[in-house]
Amino acid sequence: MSATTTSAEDKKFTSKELVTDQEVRWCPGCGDYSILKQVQTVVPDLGIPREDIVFISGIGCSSRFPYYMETYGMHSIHGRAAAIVSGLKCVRPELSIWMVSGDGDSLSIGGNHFIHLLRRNFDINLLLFNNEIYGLTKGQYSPTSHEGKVTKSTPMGSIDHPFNPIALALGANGTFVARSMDRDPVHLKEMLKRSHGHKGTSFLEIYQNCNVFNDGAFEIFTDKGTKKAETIIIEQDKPLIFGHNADKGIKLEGFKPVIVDLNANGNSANDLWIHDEKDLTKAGILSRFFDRPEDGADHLPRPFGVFYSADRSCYEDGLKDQIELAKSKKKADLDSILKGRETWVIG
Amino acid sequence: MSATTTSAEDKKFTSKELVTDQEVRWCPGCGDYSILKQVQTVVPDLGIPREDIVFISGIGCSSRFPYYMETYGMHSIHGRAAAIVSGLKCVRPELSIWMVSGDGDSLSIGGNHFIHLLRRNFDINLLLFNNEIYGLTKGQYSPTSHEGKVTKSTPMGSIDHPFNPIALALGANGTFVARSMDRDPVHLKEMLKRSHGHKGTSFLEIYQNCNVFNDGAFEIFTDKGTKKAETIIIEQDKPLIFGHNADKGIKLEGFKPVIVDLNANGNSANDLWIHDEKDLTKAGILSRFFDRPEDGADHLPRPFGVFYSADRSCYEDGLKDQIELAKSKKKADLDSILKGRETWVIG
Amino acid sequence: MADNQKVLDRVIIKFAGDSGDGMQLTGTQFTNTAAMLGNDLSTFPDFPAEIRAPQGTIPGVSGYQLHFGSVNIFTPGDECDVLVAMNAAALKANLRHLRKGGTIIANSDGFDPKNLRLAAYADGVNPITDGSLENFRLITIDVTKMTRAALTESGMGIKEIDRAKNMFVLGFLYWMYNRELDYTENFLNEKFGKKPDVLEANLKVLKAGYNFGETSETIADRYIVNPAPMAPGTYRNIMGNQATALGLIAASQKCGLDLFLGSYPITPATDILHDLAKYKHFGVTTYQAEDEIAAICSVIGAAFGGKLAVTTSSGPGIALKGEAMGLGMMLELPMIIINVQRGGPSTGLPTKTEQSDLFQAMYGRNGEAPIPVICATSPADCFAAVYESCRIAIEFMTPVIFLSDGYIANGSEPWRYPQAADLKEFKGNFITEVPEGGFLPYKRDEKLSRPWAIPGVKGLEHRIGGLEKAHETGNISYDPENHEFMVRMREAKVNKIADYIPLQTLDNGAEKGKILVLGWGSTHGAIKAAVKEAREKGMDVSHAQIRHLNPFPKNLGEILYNFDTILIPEMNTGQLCSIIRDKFMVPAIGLNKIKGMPFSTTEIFAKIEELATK
Amino acid sequence: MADNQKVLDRVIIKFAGDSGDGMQLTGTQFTNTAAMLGNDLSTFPDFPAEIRAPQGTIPGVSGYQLHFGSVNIFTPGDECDVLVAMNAAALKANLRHLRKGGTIIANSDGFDPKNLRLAAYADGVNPITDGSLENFRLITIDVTKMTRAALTESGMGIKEIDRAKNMFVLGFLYWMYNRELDYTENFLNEKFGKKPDVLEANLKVLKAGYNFGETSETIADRYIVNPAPMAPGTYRNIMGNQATALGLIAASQKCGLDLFLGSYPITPATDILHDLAKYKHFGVTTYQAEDEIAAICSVIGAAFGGKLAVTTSSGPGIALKGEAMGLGMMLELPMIIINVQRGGPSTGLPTKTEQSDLFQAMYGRNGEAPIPVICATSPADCFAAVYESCRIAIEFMTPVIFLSDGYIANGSEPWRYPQAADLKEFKGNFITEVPEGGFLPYKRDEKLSRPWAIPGVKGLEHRIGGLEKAHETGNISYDPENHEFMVRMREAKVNKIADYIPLQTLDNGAEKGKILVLGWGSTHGAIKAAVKEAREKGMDVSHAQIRHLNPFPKNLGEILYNFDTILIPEMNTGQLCSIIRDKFMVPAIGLNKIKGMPFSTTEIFAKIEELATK
Ligand SMILES: Cc1ncc(C[n+]2csc(CCOP(=O)(O)OP(=O)(O)O)c2C)c(N)n1
Ligand SMILES: Cc1ncc(C[n+]2csc(CCOP(=O)(O)OP(=O)(O)O)c2C)c(N)n1
Ligand code: SF4
Ligand code: SF4
Ligand SMILES: [Mg+2]
Ligand SMILES: [Mg+2]
Repeated sequence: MSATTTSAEDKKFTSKELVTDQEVRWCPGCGDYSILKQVQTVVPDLGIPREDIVFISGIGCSSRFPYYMETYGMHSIHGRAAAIVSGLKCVRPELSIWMVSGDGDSLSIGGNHFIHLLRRNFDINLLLFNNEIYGLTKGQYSPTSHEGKVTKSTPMGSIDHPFNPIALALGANGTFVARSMDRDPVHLKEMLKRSHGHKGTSFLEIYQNCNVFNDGAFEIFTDKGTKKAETIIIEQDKPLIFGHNADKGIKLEGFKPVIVDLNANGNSANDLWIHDEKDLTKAGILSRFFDRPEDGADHLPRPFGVFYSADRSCYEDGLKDQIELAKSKKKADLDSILKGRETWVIG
Repeated sequence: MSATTTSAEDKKFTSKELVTDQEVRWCPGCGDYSILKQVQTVVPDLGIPREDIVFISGIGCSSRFPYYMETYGMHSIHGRAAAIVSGLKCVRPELSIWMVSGDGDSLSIGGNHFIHLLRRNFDINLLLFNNEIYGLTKGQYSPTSHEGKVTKSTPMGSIDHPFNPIALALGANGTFVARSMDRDPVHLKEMLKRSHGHKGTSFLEIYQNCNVFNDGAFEIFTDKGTKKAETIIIEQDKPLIFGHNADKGIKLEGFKPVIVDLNANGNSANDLWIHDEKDLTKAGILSRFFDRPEDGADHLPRPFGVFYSADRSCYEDGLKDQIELAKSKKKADLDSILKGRETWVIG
Repeated sequence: MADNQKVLDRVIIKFAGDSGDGMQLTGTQFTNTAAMLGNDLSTFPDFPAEIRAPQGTIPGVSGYQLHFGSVNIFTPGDECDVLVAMNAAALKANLRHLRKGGTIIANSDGFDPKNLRLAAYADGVNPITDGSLENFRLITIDVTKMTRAALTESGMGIKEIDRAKNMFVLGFLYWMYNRELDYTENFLNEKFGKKPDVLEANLKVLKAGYNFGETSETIADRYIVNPAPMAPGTYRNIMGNQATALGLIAASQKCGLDLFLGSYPITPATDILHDLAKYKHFGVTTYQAEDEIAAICSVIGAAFGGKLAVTTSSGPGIALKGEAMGLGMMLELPMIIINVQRGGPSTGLPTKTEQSDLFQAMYGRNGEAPIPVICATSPADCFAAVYESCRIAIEFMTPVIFLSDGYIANGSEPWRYPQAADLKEFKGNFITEVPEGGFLPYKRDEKLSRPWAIPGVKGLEHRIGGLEKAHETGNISYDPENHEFMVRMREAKVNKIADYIPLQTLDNGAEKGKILVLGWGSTHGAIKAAVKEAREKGMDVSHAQIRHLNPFPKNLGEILYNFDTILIPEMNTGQLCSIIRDKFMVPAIGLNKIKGMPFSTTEIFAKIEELATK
Repeated sequence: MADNQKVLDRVIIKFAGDSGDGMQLTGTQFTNTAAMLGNDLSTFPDFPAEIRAPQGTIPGVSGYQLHFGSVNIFTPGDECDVLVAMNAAALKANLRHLRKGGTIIANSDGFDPKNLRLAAYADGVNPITDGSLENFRLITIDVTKMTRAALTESGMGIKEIDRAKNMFVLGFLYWMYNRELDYTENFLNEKFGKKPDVLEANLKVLKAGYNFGETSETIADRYIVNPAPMAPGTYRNIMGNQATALGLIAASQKCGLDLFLGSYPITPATDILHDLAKYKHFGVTTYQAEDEIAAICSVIGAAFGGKLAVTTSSGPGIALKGEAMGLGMMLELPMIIINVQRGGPSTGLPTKTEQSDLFQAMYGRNGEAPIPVICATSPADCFAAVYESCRIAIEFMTPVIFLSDGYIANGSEPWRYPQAADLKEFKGNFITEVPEGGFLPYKRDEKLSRPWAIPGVKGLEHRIGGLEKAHETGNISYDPENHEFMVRMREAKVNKIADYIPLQTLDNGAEKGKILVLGWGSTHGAIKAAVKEAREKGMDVSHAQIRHLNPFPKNLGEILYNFDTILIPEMNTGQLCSIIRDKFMVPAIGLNKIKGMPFSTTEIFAKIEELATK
């Protein structure tokens, strides 16, 4: 979503004014709470009148989200939110539209609308709460669950190779692809702002802990003891550095990312891979840090941040242009079209 | 599809024996004829008994295909062939299953099943006839039609940014991704064989001319005058060379493919990009030869051949393993499960 | 006019040829010329099922049937009087629809050995020379030769020349039916204005055909068909899908809301998308979605955004929309779901017509999900019926299903089109500020309709969804009593519409009597013609045609109880019949045709006669 | 037994507490113990709609109702005799279902200020101390304190100790109803065998509860509920979804075809998927598809491959399957489509029960697409009903819709399970070689069923699809006559099934009389109980419960015509009622409840009484 231009005075509202009268009904400890909080913190600062904001979701625990946001909202049907926001954005391009969805909602049943939304590049923000499980239906594996995952529907372990949501979004020609997590409020807020700032479909994958059916799925990325070694925050024009003491870096050997020890002799941050959000190929490599490692390749940290961001025209702009052009060329005369090309008179 | 191992004698049948008693009903000049011919030529040589071959399609001109193949076949409903072949392969892994589909069938309505088929990696062959149009419904733009395309449903030109089918397939974790065209029978036959040879979902995009509703969409790739300059055949371990006199090569500067003149001083085939089907990153770059060119980048030829090929376990194998393991551990005793854990006797 | 000319009160011509022979154009030209002369008429094209089935074969035959007359015309006609057969396949495919004694105009060039073989005639058999057509009046013309002869000096290539063949036939028919050439001449002028040689060639061949009639007068009679006694006014010709598109635009203008169409192409509904895509200057958005589910969901989004939102499809596509239609109903947002029915089940007979999706429209959703259903009775009627659908959707905040079918979608008839100023305006229940006492998204007005609060209005921020909702507040509610209340409320709201629609009227006949023929949708013309004939023959029969299928007009029961026998002709196995039996406990009987083709007047007449004489 | 104990012939207990309080387990344990003692019984759980609604609130209440007795039990019961309320919310949510004079067992710790506030009691109000419950027998126990006391020396943490609270209540109830502890002791031994301290703690608290009853005998009476006069045999307890899974496996074994389930999770059907996933050693494949459309399409693929193929879902998911069901019907391949119905429309009330998808099952497809429909009448009956569905699918080469609902899916009852050897085998129409005269994929046998020719058989290569097909050859056909013939043929095939299913029988009452209560599906128990009571009170009423909804048993009409009044209780607005009125022209009347909850016996009895005395 790009910024709108209404006067600043109109828009002032507080985070509290984003809280609805509905009791929040997620399990205690669910990662969704944190995401809700960060969204409620960020949204008032975006400079959009509250009445111009719409949250639309599918079905799932995550999709309960709109009920808790004192904006316009719709809790729709499973997997279809992307299609609904597309229609709404066509006719109301001035609205700030946020779609909230789960890994099942957007990548299983809603996969088709997801990829089509990305290619059309409607200017909306898509928050995908990835908990690698179907929460609402009480714990079946999802398209992001890893192979071997034991769930209620896979007592012997899943045999489905999962999607890599970032790679899929890039493959579907997404123009903004980013990842954050429920347990890093600062990063999450930053990513929410970036998503809003991007003009086009902003796809933000948020790792979210389902503490009831898939507890700890992302623990190594959030646990203090492992977080620094297992995650890497990617930032524009900055070298890829991570590790407990920011002592490790990643550089590219050909197309292969390798880890270098910044404390060791002869290694310098200057040789590292410098993150460039505009580079689709590099974004592709970053997206694959964790799956399909070649034999003997380094174990790489999980990247968080904006993988890719590019400018491309939005569907609704093209639409508006065509309608305006058509209007400028031809008057809308109902009588003339009722009449058509040829008529005859009787009597 | 991987090769099966029945004895060679059983399987002998001729291309003619693959012709059904149904009249072929495509428009005269349609590219589908050529594809049918190449498939009928290649299939008898694969060493599979005819009764073990199944062709399954959705709806569209292309999806008429099964009616013309004297094998088992199903002309199903629009977009759903991928889901049908998945079910069939689960229960009949020994069959040679071919799915035939169109750009609308697999990338528009069938997009979700398409990406899920690729990630699950069922061992089937998917032939996607891409004519960049909806043929059967008489000429609306499809998800592969280029922006600006004027069709019956886009009189002012399409404003949909198209999919790049190869990139989408890679993003969906496809294990075999290739491209060929109706008008290059030799290459097409080779690609059909390769698709069959790959164990896993073999995705073969075939450029197909719809001479009625989108004539000439691929003319620069098939026309004698332009073909050599506009296409490049990629082959394993071979340098990327093209041009009328095989006088142009492609090398990578960083991640950027640039064209070099092999006749010019100091340029040698040895410096060129050597194609490696196992390299996902390079496959990604190849897939983007034609869209999103950066400013000032070279105009690149369209690649044909196998972009990517990797080994990954197939869903049906995992399934079989689990069932066999379960069977080896536990007897299937109907009485015992009818009885359950606790019973009591009355009377 | 010469006095050897016969005056006829109606004629049915079937133009048939290969897909490439231009029969649709020929038919349309003759139709428009007839219209200009004041004939009443009705047409129906008959496309091949394949995009382009092989040339010369039966599946490749393309047909166009025209019924015109000096009397009122209700259908494209049953058996035809004249069959134009451009090739052997065209003859073979259509001969059984030609009445005994009818005229065949055969292009002898299309009966060469190759064409005969493609049409699957037995070796050596040629129907136009072997006398097998002796029950008909056979006029054989070597159209190809004539056309070429007319254009020897044009300097055009043979292929191009041959493309003008249909003009020869058209010219000949104009002569036969005493028509002026000027309408078609004007048309050609406009069409080929920029290609003078093509223009001239076409004009020449058209005239050559006419002159051929003149000079070889012996081979055919000439006929006069006088203007019909039509209501005075200005007319145009219109096809059903066209009228549907126009009706939507008119409704959009008259309720002051931009039109949004979310659609996925499917035969025979696609032309509505094609048509609407041309009206961007009316603020019309056409969105070609990735599938039917996305199409209706985009419509839900657009409706939430405050627009007049519509989706178009046919049976298989409508099947996919069921879940989202339920959501639309639960959200109580206005939207129009158009089903141009085709031959089912499954993929069925995509290019043929049927009325077999009525049950689907009434019941094809999970749970208690009542949705109003409205149908159109003729090509031109699509305009009024879809306009009415929009009004109900908007005024009652509800999805509305509009049923058309392949027959009226592609058929055409003269239309005394309305003036924009005469169309009744209607408006949405918009709420633009917080009402006293606070905003309640599901508070109902006297129509039981809820307010339309669209994003952008300060203070009306609210959430809606597919879970059961509490009365008035719209908050999620699992309360058992509330659920029953809301299910009944949604039902009551749909039933309430009956207070805001016209009472059922009779199309023909007395209000009380022996037989009532009750129809819905596109059977109108055939029933009308049959009942008229039966009444002329003294039978006690009346005719009512239902437009509002859900809810029914309030007086429908009363009407039904006034007749001994209710006959319901339907192009299905008896779906309306079931509903009528259930709702009104009358032992209605069905006349059912499931052949992908409309009823003929004869079929319905025969049934009426059978019942009347029992 | 002490003689101050009262003998009761039936008791209804509702266990209610917070989701975390273990009420489902407590209920199940009491149920199984009752079963072992030979009581007849019926149970129904009442889950919160949210995964985990906030602790202590009304949406967070989880309930389990048990009806057991020395007489035959048909339903989980209407008003309960005993309400176990572990906290204030549990009391508030359930009090209205407790009969006047009933017993409340309240955990006083769950009525502290925090819990009272969470349950939204007004400030300062505490129902267990303010005398507002004087119409009931209130037994207040500080369960938490007692449990902690019992485990002071266990060395366990408070959290862990508190988790055993439910065992205290269970022990107390065992004492109250004179039950042995051994069943639960065995259960605990098995469950916690590997955690001896947890085991010991649970056993201790269980006994503490029992002893509490013994020692504080003044606060409660004890009751005796003797064994019920059940048919002799060996029984187990079973829930509907479990029985469905077992029925499918049994069918798979008895027709010799591996079972393939293609499904997408949805409440309340998901447990069938979970269950079947455990039976891989029976050759069962469970395929969790990406959506419902993929699920049924995978089933079409598996059926084409020659397996027993099944898909499971609930209303919204079934809506998505409509198009593919049409294809399945057109292909004439066997498959079972299971709809465990829930509260609709749209997302509706996912965790509640309803019967509102009958219309969808009968009519929810485009075109004329008849599919057999079968329903189950009780949890255990799911076994036989789904087995029958499989038989019909396989023998008639057709999709079959099996309707269950949330009520029987999650409810349980004793089941005199069959022996594998007693289940009737059936087999597919497989064709394994080219017949003389050539293979015709759509040639029909005496059942009008076509041969099942699966890939791998030499010489039977053939193509099938969704376009209309020619009789016998199955080739694409656009022929009008053939289309009507095939539509009628597919209808005739479904109707033919009536020759191969049992005639409709009466569950109770005379074959002729004043009132017939006609039910379908899960209303069976409540109708049975109500009719029994009415007959005992001398009313002229009979009961029939339909299993075969399409086609109906051949004698259904005859039965209906023998009664003056047909009453059809349904958990919808009257869907079967419509169908019966249409088909048989009888003015059946509906008794409709759309509250997400099953009928109570009282509700049905009251209606019978009203009709009987009219
Ligand atoms: C059409 C349909 N199919 C299935 C369901 C059941 N269902 C509800 S949510 C859900 C998946 C939830 O997973 P996810 O999208 O990852 O959300 P989460 O609950 O994990 O946040 C499913 C299968 C449904 N409501 N509707
Ligand atoms: C459910 C459904 N929606 C729409 C259609 C109409 N339809 C048939 S084929 C087709 C698209 C054909 O395009 P493509 O898949 O590219 O195949 P092609 O004809 O170009 O080979 C459409 C929209 C249908 N048959 N079923
Ligand atoms: S089930 Fe998981 S995702 Fe859903 S609310 Fe509970 S913790 Fe959160
Ligand atoms: S419409 Fe196009 S794709 Fe279809 S048969 Fe004709 S040429 Fe081929
Ligand atoms: Mg999830
Ligand atoms: Mg195409």
